[in-house]
Amino acid sequence: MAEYLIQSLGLPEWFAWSLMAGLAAFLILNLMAGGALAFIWAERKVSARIQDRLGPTRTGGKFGWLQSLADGLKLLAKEDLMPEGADGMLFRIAPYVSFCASFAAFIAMPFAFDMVGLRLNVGVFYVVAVLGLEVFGVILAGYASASKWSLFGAMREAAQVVSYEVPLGMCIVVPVMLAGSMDLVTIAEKQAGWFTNWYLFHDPFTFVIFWVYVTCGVASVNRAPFDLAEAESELVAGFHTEYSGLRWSFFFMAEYSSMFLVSGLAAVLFLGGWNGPVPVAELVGLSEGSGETTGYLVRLLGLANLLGKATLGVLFMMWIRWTLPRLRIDQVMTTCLKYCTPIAAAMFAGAMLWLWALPGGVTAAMGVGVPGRSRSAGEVREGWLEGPGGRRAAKARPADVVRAEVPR
Amino acid sequence: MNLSLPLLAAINWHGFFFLLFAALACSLAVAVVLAENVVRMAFYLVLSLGATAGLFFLAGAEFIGAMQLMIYVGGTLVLLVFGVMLTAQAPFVSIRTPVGDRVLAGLVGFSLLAVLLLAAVTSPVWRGGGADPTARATEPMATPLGMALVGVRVDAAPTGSEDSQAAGVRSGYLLPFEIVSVHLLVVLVGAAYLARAKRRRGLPARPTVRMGGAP
Amino acid sequence: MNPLADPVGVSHYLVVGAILFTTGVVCMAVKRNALGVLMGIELVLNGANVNFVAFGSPVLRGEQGSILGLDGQVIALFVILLAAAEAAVALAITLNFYNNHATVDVDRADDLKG
Amino acid sequence: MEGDLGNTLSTLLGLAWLIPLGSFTAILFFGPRMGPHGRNAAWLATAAILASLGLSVTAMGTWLAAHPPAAVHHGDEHHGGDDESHAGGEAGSAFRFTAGEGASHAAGGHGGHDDAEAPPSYAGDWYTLYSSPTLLLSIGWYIDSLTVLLFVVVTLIASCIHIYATGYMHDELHEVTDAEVTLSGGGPLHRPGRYSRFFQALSLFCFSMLGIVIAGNLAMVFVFWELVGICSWFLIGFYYERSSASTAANKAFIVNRVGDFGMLIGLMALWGALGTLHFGDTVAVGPDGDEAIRPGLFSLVRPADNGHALQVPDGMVAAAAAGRVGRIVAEHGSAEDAASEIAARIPDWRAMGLGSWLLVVAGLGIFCGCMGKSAQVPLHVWLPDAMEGPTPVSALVHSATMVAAGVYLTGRFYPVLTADVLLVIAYVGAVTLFIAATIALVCTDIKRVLAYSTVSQLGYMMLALGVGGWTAGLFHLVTHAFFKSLLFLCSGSVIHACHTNDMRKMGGLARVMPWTSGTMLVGCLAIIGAGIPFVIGLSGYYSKDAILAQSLLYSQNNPGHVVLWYAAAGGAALTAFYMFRLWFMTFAGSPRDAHVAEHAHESPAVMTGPLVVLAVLAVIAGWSVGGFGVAGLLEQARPAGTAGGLDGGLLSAAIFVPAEAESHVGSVHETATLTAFATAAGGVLLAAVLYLWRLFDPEVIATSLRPVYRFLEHRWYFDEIYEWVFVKPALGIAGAATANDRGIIDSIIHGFAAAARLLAGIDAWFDRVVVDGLVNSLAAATWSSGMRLRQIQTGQLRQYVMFIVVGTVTLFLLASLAFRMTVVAN
Repeated sequence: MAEYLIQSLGLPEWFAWSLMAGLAAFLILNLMAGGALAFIWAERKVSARIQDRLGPTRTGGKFGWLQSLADGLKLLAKEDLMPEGADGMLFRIAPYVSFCASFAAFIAMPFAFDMVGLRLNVGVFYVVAVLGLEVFGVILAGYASASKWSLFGAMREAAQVVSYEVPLGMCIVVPVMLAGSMDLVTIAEKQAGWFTNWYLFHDPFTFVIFWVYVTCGVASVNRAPFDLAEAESELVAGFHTEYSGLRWSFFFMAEYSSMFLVSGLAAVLFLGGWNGPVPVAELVGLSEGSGETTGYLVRLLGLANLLGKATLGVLFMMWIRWTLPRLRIDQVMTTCLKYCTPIAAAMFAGAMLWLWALPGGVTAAMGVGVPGRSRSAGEVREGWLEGPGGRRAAKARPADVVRAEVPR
Repeated sequence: MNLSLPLLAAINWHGFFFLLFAALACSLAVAVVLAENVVRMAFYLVLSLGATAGLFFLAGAEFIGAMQLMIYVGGTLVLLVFGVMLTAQAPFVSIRTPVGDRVLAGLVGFSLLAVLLLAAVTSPVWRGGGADPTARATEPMATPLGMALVGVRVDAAPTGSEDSQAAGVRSGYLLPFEIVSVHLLVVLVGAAYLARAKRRRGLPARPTVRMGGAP
Repeated sequence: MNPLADPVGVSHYLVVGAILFTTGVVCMAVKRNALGVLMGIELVLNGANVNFVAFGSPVLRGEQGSILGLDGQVIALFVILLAAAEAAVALAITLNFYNNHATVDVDRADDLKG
Repeated sequence: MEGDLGNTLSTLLGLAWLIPLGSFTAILFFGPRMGPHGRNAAWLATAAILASLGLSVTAMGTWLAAHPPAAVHHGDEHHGGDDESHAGGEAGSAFRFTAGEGASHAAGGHGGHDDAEAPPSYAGDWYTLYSSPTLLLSIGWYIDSLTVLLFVVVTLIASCIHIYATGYMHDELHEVTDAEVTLSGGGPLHRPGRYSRFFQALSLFCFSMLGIVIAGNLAMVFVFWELVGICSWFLIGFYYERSSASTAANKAFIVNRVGDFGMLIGLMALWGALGTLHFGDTVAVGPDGDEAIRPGLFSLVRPADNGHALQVPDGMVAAAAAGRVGRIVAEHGSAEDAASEIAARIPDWRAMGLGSWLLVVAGLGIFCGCMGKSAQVPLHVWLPDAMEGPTPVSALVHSATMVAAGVYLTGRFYPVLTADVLLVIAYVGAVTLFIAATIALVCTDIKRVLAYSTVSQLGYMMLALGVGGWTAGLFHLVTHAFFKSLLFLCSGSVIHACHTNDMRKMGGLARVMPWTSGTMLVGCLAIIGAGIPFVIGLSGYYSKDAILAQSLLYSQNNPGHVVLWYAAAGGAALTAFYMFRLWFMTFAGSPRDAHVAEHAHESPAVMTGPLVVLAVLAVIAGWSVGGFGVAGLLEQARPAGTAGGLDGGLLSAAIFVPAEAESHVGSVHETATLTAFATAAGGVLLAAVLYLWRLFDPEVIATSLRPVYRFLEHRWYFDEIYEWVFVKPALGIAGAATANDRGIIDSIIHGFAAAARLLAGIDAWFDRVVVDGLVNSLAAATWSSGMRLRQIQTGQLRQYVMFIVVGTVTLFLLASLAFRMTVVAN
């Protein structure tokens, strides 16, 4: 899109890049904030329905759809309290750490073909690593607020997240292995076509490991039933007992956005990313590579697909939260170390063997010719690189020329 | 329209971000040294390491950067947790160091720094060199790294070219990889053994080791 | 010269690595808290890593390409792994030290005093 | 039929030889546990010796079947044995029939007119211990009719004495109270019985004695010689609590050592000069299967090609001519090509008489051993004391067998003895028989009388051998074995009855113990050689007449040595006198001691049975029916070349040893017979006058001849002389040596020790002060430096970090500096 600007509007290159960066950051930020608002409202309604209540009804007319906004205003207006004896600097900085972590994770998150803040060829790994950083803020908060409850919550969170990273990593390695790349875009492209190409249905092991991933994801963002960090029945409110106002809302935004992130990651890794269950665009003969506007239309369609899948994932988490009781800390650990990790390991080995035995996956094994299978990632990459823009030109530019324009 | 800002035009974004991350890393490292509170030390350390990870990304080693984030942050997280646990008592949160030691350490450190900087700057081979920021994204580094770890060197010159011998020389890292993995396992077991909760069967609180003083 | 416009080379990274290394050493030398010492060690290893990555980077080209090539990154990788291992063992040792001496002050750990 | 007669005989006799060893071993380990108090040990030993007897008799039958003997004095029937025995001779047990290789008549004068044929003999080895050109040690056999005969005799007498001893020793079955031993507390000694030990020793003795008899070489003989010596030591010292018994045992042993020393000299002479100790020739089967005949002593000294005439063997000549041999070898350069010339020169050297003295030394040495064993003067002193042992021991060991072993060996060794040695032997025998007889006249101890009579009879045998009566000597050996053991057993029976040895307490026992008295009378008659002249007589009649005849012949041929004949004749008279003195004092007349008389009783049948058997043997042992007799058997065994006389010794040519055959004929024999009868009758008559009819009182004669009587009573003062000549000087020398040790040598050694201690002290001081000082100072320096270095090791982690950094910086600076300098230099 930067190329588009450069080419059509003739903006200077540096300005175009800066503009694109700012635009991406703006979009992601708004996505997080808006997503948080929407999900808070949704959670209220879902929990109310599950508990046979109505939930917010009045605010903002029907369905109380402005309820979260009103809450936000209230939080903005609230006074920020800080207990005495707290470590002021850490206390203040902790929420932003969490928020920045989940924000940074969104950088490498693709929303549609080529619609990614920064395309890293280690995208999956990056996202997981940065998600781990979010816990850091929580711990800082728990320690800094000089309260037993907060410290307990922080400790639980630390133990839980650090131990759940192991099976989570294993689950993620499986799609990476199947796709042969850690690039999220490539992984999603590999699943293009009908929904049978999704890695979820690649083989029984991936199907099982998807649910392991769901469990670990829920745990790593410490949602119920793994929300030991804020266990209002035992610890008053866990790590954010002492927080109020805007800082508290930052924690909330970080939590919901990381939920969204994990769900999106699940969508990209297992559910075909922005490829819908039915390849509509291909059926009508369109692709990202074809043309300017049509290409962007196809991408918007993909964006809709991905957001839908991610939202479904978040709703699924809410459903679980309001359905299952909270586990004890030892049960949490047992679940991780005695069940998730071995199962993930076994599934990983199984998937590996399956890939070695029949690389084509179930459909190839059944010999079912599926339209779209023919379209390989190589072509995708080619088409993408053939696309308008100076990238290939820049890449083709010899190094000495680069040095030539460098002032000595 | 043509808005041209010479200063901005001269900006090399790569250099800019490098300076940003470098400044962050160095300053936070110094902060680690200066901080008294152990938790703050850990906090600065994590941020410094994160900035270093950013430097890695800039240097085109995304995998290393991500690894840095994951492992260092995880490991330092555990460090932090233990630090908090152990030094929950007031006296240990901040242990004062005598000023003389600080001054001495500073002098020694500066001498070391001087030596290192001398070595770093004086080599002409290392200075300069055009960094091509746009060439980065199109050169996947993770794949050759993974292939090298399983023993294949795709980055080596293709056979038949003039430096195929060099290709032969550059072998993979399968054995070191295995060694490191086994080493990690051993270390985990050993750490679990060392740190396990011992029931004290009457052994002295301070086992005293005598050296040479025995008549 | 314009520091912003100066093309970033290996030596820049070396300078950063040197600073990190030195700070780590000083941290080890100054901190009396065992955990502080461990953090100093992490810093030192990190500074070394910066150097490796710089030498192995394909982006920071000198006259004849990157000096170490892939080796630099692999070594950095191993250093990180070993740092994690070292952290685990060092923490276990610290824990034992705390159990035996009821403190984490390394100045009190002079049992090997000659 | 029995082509391997040698094998048969060696097997039979070897078994007969080994069976007693088995019983000895069994009793040694399980004796005390054999039945109550080890009673069954006696039956085991008796059964063993009876088995040996059976085997010996079988061997005897085999021999007689193979070699029917000829009449006594024409020994030309040997050819019966020739052909059969030629067949024998397979590898392993190599025996050789050395008879009748061309009876080449003796060259060189002596060797006489008679046939010079070797007797049938079989030699072989069971097991070779060591074999080399210079020495062959083996366990082997040398069997001829003498061996067979002695086997029968020994086993027969031994059987009788075993059976007798089962009754005689029954006191040992239970707690024994030895009245002759008074403890320090005063009371008599009480000790457990040693029944089984007695028979154990008897079995060992039988084994050893038979070993001497069957031995195939002198080394083996020597081994068993010593074995019988130790057996006699055991048996004499059977009542070792009695100091007399223990001293007697030691005395016998030591005196025998004196003889054995000479014997060792003889053995060395033979071995060193001839390289073999075998009697007969043996076939050494080489590794390549060829049979090399290894000549034994006999064929070396009396080679067949020399008509078995005595000559100094080449080995001895060469040994004596060592100087000349060395010169010849020096001329030829090597021993091989010198051998022929040496062989050529040997006859000349022999003619020069080289080496003859070596042969004489060998013979004298061997005879020295025989003197010791056979109690010849001056080594006779042990035998009378040996009577301290139990009477069966005296009967078996010290009268019949062991003491006869000396005579046996002399006879076996006869071919090697030169005329000079024979002369010495004759004189020794004569002196012995006379001295012993005179001592026996005055003894009052019944067993001592018998002991001295034994000595004197042994003197007879030696005399016979010495004067050339080979058959006569060994004949007398056999007969004497029978009747002397008979006499001893009878005396044992008497002692058993009276519990005393003193004849002066006895008397008139004939009534209470008729069997004993009768058999003893037979024994006395036998020993004095009673018989109807020229018609028939008891066993002693034949053997003693032969001896007298031979000595008469010898004195006729050598007028200078007529004393030998007088000694023999006088000895006969003395023998008759003291034997019947003994019999009369013991059995005739009235009891002198009522106490003894009333306790006296006849011995049980188990003791009288053997008496009867031996009495019968003592009567008939000398008879010879159609040549089947002891004399005939002995004649078969006569060594080759000794049938004819021996003219001239190697050292003194004046001696002529007449052929024995001549003594059997004509005037000589009649003269001898009549003389013997007259002397014996005179002796008996005198004894009867003094002790039966008591016409004179012996005490009066004794007092009238006080000095003589005293002289005889003290046994010619032999013990005193030895005491003064040997024992006291020996003790004096020992004392002097002790004083020397204590005074001089010890002081010198102590001086050395003191000096050594002084030096050691100095050394220790040096060590302590100088060396240790150095080492300690070094250690102290190390210690102090270490203590100073300790200060650096503060244990402070942070200081260590400082050190490391400073070290690194310094190293870097130095390295860069060096680099700069090198760069500048280049």
